[in-house]
Amino acid sequence: MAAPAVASAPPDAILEVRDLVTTFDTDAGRLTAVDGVSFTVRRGRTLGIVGESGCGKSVTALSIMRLLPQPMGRIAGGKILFDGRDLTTLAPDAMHEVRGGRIGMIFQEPMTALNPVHSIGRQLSEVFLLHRTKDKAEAWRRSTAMLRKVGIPEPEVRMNEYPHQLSGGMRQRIVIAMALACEPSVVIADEPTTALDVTVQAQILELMQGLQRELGMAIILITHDLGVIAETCDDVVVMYAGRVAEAGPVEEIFSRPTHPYTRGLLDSIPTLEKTRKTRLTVIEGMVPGLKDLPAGCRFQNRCPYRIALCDTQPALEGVGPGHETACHRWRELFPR
Amino acid sequence: MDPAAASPLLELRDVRMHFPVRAGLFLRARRTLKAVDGVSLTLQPGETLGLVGESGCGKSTLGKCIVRLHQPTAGQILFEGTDLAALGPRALKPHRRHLQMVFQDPVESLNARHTVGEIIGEPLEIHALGDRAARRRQVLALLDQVGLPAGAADRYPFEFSGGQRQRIGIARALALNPRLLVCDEPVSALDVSIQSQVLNLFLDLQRELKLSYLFIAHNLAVVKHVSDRVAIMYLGRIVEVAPADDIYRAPKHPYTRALLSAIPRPDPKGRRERIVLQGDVPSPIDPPSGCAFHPRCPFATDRCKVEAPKLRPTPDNPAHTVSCHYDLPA
Amino acid sequence: MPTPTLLRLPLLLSSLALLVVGCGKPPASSTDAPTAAAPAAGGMEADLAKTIKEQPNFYVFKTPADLPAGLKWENGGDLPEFANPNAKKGGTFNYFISDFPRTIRTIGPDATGGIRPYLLDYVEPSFINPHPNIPGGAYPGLLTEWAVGPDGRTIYYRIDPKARWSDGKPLTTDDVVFTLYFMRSPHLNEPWYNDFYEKNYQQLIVYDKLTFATVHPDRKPDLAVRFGAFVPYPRHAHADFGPGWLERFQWRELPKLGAYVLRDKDIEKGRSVTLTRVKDWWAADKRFFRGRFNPDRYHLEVIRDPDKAAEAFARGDIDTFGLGLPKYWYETIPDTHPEVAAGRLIKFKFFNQTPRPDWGLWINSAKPVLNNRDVRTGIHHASNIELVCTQFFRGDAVPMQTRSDGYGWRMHPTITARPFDPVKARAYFAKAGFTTQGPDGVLTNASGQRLSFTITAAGQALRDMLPILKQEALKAGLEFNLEILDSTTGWKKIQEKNHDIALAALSRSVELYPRYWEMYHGSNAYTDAYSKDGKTVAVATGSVANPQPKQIAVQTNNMTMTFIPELDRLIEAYDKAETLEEIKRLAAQIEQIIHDDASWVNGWQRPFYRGGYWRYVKWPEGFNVAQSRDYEEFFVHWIDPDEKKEVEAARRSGRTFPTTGVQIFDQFKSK
Amino acid sequence: MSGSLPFFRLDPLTRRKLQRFRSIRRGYVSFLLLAVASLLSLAAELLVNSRALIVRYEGQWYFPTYGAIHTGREFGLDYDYEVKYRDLRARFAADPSGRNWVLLPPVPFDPLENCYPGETFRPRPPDWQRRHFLGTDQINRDILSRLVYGFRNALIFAAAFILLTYAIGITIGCMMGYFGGWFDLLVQRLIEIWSNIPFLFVVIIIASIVPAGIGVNLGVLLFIVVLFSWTGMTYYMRSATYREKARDYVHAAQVLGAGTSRIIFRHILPNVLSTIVTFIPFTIASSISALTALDFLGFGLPPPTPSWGELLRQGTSNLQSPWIVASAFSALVIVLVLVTFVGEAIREAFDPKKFTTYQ
Repeated sequence: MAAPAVASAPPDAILEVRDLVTTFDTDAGRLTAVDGVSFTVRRGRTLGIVGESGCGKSVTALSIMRLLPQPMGRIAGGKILFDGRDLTTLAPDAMHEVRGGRIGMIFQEPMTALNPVHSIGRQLSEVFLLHRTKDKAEAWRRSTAMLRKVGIPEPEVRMNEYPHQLSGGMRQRIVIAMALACEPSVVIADEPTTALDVTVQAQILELMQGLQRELGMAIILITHDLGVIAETCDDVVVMYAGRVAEAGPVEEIFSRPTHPYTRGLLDSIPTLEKTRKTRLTVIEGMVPGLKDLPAGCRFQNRCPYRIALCDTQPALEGVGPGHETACHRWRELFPR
Repeated sequence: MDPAAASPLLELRDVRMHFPVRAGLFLRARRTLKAVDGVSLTLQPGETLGLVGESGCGKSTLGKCIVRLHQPTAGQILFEGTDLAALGPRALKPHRRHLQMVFQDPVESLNARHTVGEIIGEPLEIHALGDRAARRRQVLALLDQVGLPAGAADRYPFEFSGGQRQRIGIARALALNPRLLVCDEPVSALDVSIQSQVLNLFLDLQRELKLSYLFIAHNLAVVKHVSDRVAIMYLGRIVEVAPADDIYRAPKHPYTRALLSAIPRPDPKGRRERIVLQGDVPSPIDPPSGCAFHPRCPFATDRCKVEAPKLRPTPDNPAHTVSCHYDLPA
Repeated sequence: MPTPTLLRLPLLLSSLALLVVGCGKPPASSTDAPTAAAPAAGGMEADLAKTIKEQPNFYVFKTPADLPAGLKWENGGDLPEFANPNAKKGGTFNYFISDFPRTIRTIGPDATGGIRPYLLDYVEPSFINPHPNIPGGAYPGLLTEWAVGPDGRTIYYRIDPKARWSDGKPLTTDDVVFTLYFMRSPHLNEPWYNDFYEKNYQQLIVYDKLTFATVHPDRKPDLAVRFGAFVPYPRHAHADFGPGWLERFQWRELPKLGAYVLRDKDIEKGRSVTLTRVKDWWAADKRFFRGRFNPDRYHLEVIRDPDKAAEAFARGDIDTFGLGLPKYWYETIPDTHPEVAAGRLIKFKFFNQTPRPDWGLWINSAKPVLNNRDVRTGIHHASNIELVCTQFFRGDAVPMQTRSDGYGWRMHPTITARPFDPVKARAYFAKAGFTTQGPDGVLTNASGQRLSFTITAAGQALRDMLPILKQEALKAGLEFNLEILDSTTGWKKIQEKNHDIALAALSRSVELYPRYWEMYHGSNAYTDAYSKDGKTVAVATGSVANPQPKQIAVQTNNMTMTFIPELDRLIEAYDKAETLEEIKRLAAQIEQIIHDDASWVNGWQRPFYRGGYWRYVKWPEGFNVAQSRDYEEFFVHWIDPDEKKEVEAARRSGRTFPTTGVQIFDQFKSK
Repeated sequence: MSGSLPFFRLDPLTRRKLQRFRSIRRGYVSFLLLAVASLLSLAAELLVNSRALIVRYEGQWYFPTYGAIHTGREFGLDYDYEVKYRDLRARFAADPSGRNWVLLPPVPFDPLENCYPGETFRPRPPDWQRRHFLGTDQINRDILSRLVYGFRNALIFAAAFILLTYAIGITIGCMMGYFGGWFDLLVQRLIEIWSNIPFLFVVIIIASIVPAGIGVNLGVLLFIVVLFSWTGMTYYMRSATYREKARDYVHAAQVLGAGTSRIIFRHILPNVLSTIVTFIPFTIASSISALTALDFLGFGLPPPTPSWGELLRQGTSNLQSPWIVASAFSALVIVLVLVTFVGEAIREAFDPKKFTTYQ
């Protein structure tokens, strides 16, 4: 996306993504999964990225971590500025240091993020050995402390156990402990609670918020659950089909959505408050595949407000402070 | 809705499903996993009963018992007065027509090697309904009913999106004109914007076809939206059953309360204190004594550790039953 | 060890028959502690005592005074020695066996393997030995002298007082008593031996510890070598002989009388066995034994594939090799082979005088279709042995004419082999009803039966020859299917008479006149060939030929399943004949019947053996003895250790030796 | 469904896989080469044969390649066995009138015939003049001819082998996976015991018991090899069936009231079988190797059946005639390499992972 949407980064920015373009080479040719995405993560704050499957939210996270599946995926354009350095051009060694050391990552499925043949203690202290200390005993001690911090009872005992001996919630705590081990400035959490039960999800969200308060890191929370966003985030980026549809402070987005997609999404989810057994408002049609994206606004074929102008790509326009939207008609449709 | 008003379409009486946990050379059963441990429920014609619980609570197992994918260990499953649990495969077959299921994962539940037409037509073929041409007409009608184009019949499942695939699964379930649909997490694998489309479809179909649903899900908001009554399940047992609005307005069981509180609301202004339960759901292989919820219950007393509560009507609402020793303050 | 692979196959009957084994040792050893697996109380000695008591007519004990007067004692003193008395002792001779032995017993099941010549046939002296250069001549082995009694049926023996077992015990008549008991014992599990010793030994007379006599049923012109050439077994080492002995003796090291012993520690399972020369061997300086059995160690490596053995020879890993097959003689080690050209490796051809192995196609005349003599005659004419001789053997072999080629004057004067002739063959097949030629060129009869038979061969050696016979036979409308089995399996099949046609040969010992009984007597085809009263099976004499015999005799050498009562009467008369004249007359009649019966398609024979040896292997003048079938047989060779070092050095340095090309020894070639 | 009654219909997934296979050049070219070689070998009688393709004799046409033999007498010669076409051609060529002629295949030799019975039997080097393009073996048989027919035998063997092992392995494995329980347990133990029987040992024993005859022997050989090979397939089939059985589409069918056979044949098998395709090339390779090895050891096809193992054996024992071992070895290596290429390509084309990333 060409327009310098965010004119200048706020002073407390820790991570800035600018015009990120990520492509995949597939049998069907080169597909653009992320197309000109920009956003800013501020120190100690939580940025939510919300969108449906295939909208590019996970690819964005993998691009920041430079963990795209090889050899198909690559960053084709844009910058990822972290602490003044552009991660897209960083040497692999330096990237290693950033990854895990400065930016932590929490994955959706804790079981696959842990190595089943190594004990918890070994995996956790390895993080310390890689980034913080050469002393094994020291690493072990700090690992135990970290486990305690993420609320695992009897951490000394758990250190010697293996992933399969733990429940899903405990495993996710371990993953969080690993991600936070080096006290990173940014943690990327990709659907951290999707695989968990509601009651456990509440525990984990609580934990992350507590740790954020304590350690002051910024969190990028990727999820499809608007409820989770609403409850935990400061800022939100709504993505649709590889692009940013709308971005802004969380209360703005939920109370005054200015993009038809955001609006449709909010209207369509059933809530406890809505009247039972009434038809829900729906967004018609479905998310287009990356192969057959429409030119111009990508939401146009599902948008009830489509006009001819929608064939051209709308730029992100500022709506209010820190709030921007990519719709040609936001002014008439959602007047402030 | 008064459950006593009409004879129920489906009545579960003390249904139990215990799985032997096998180990060793000759796979001798050493322990028992009590996935469903004494569930009694009724479902009236035209009603939607929501069944909510966390993973491992036995709600899917219960659904599979009802459609007899599992043979329950004990108890009766009275469907239109016939005890399905007592029938053999052959005797069961005619009843299957009236009792169908929609599965959670539309990718898994459709055979990728069959065309959509074959998939939807298969139940007709199995029950030898109509000739080839009649079946074809029926398939097209079903496609129309679930909002898919007629051209879909000759295509393959992978050519469709998740929501459309779920519609195919629903069309297949509808092919035999069932009276009851057991829907096992039918929208949880779908994208947010698609969920609502499918939920609307369920609502529309119920209206048109006078269907009854047993709607199994973990998402209380979704269940509440489509159900007339809601049952909450924990560790193989029902802890609370009530009309959908009541359960939201005035939950009685501490577990139900925690569950409701834990649901993230899409309203940043309404941020509130959550009741965060401690610990994980215990294993159904070795459930806690007494009330299975007592280790996590903030109100648990010594009585809860030894005595298992029974489902009982609440004093203020006979249609609202709860399985707790105490009447908790609202 | 047998040289050319041609000869190798079966060391079957005939060789056994002659060198028939005896054994025995004094009763003193009965006190030896029986092993855990030993038989019931008393063991062999008790049973032997009982047997002697029960058979007073067989085991006869007399005193030296009872010896008849005027016996004409012989000791071969007038015959020449045939080894080089100056042969060097010492060194290790390297050779190969084609399979690891299944036992080191020399008798009983599995004992006729490739190792047996080294444990028995080549190495152990018998009481009386035929002289290998003088037909009809004999020399004493374990004896100082012997005599044939005036009745023409008794042989008197005087044991050499120096004769010692390898464990130091002397050889006495106790061993002889045991040997005959052993050979006639039902526990032996060797019906053939039982039968041979039952029939041919009527009495054993013991005069003292060193003197004994054996009495035989018939007067024979060659009585002394025929029945006096047996080898005794040590009585003191057989205390636990009895039921189940086979197992116990499978790998037991026994005392030997010959020059070599095989010690337990020299058996490397599956890999090799090594013989060791007995220190201070008692016969080392004895006439006819001087200069023989020269190497200190005789190392036999297991090399299963003859091609690999040939390569091992060319590399110098083994010291000699039979180059019988043209492939080896002309291609593996041609005259131009660098080692040959350099004179380090010497090729030789030795014309010997010995009955030839009876190579041929043995037609199972009991099988349907093959029981028709016209079919069999047709097969004769359809088998292109001439082509095999000229092209496959490259002229090294010639077709056999009769079964008795190599017996000189004892051969039939006029019979010749039927020539390859598709037209004649077709005529015979037509007589048998095979008149229509099918689309594949194979004849069929009216009932649609195809003229198709399987040739079974035991061993891979001739596998490339058989396709030639197959291709040629098709010209006569005959189909041969080929079945090449490993030798054990193949022989089992053939001896159980499950074959259609067998490509086989029995090796033949050196003896004055051929044998027919094993191969042609009806009782070796059917156990119920003859009966006295419809129940008892008996031999032909005075018995009734069973017109519909059913019980096939297995493990016999009547591989053609010949059962002709007239032939059987002739064979029995032949076996009883007392003069060479009579023998010759009957042999001619027998040969004629065999020829007319057409069950044995004449194969080929080779009038020589040939091979190669490394320069450091030495031989007596004239190379070997006339009646050797194999260059090793009489153990007249030796190793020159100094020269071995020299040759090895020469191979490294490329030094050559003067050479005179292939050495041909034709002093014994028949004119 | 209208217009859908095709007897043979590839579902688009399969079509896509085939397309992908075609796009993997090395594998596809190998496949084409093998296919052509196989087809040619099936028509080997027309290319490599001592029988003539066409004979023109006294105004009559003869096409002797297939069918009954023609005797020498039919062409005015004095024998009743099959006419020697090479001689016949020489004879006709000598006749200046040119009325009669013979057209021989490019390699005018039979795999079984000793081409020059009048000459000493020994390996002869390749000779283009005499049309022995790869030389002859120990008894003057044309090596090329034996290679070609040996290839055909190996192919037939492999085809029969695959058919049988897969039929048995799939049936039993599928039953184990589907019925599970005691049946599964019992068969598993039996298979474990069975797999511990030394294969070669049994081959040797059976080879010594069974009577000869080419047909019988090939059948017996096949029987033995199959007897010891089907178990591998059951492991795969068992777990695959087990896996498929637990999937929701099978549950769905059960809920619809589908019977056992319908579930197995309409649902489980088609889904499991598609992955089995990827095994086939490797099974072919292993069966060709097994046959060659058995032949090499002398337990294979009875002589004089042309086989590569037999040629290899001859070659290794006649190293001074390197053309024998070189021909057999190269042929074996080339075919195995081609088959492996095809196998790799199929595996890549059928790789299920390919279908989950961002389509």
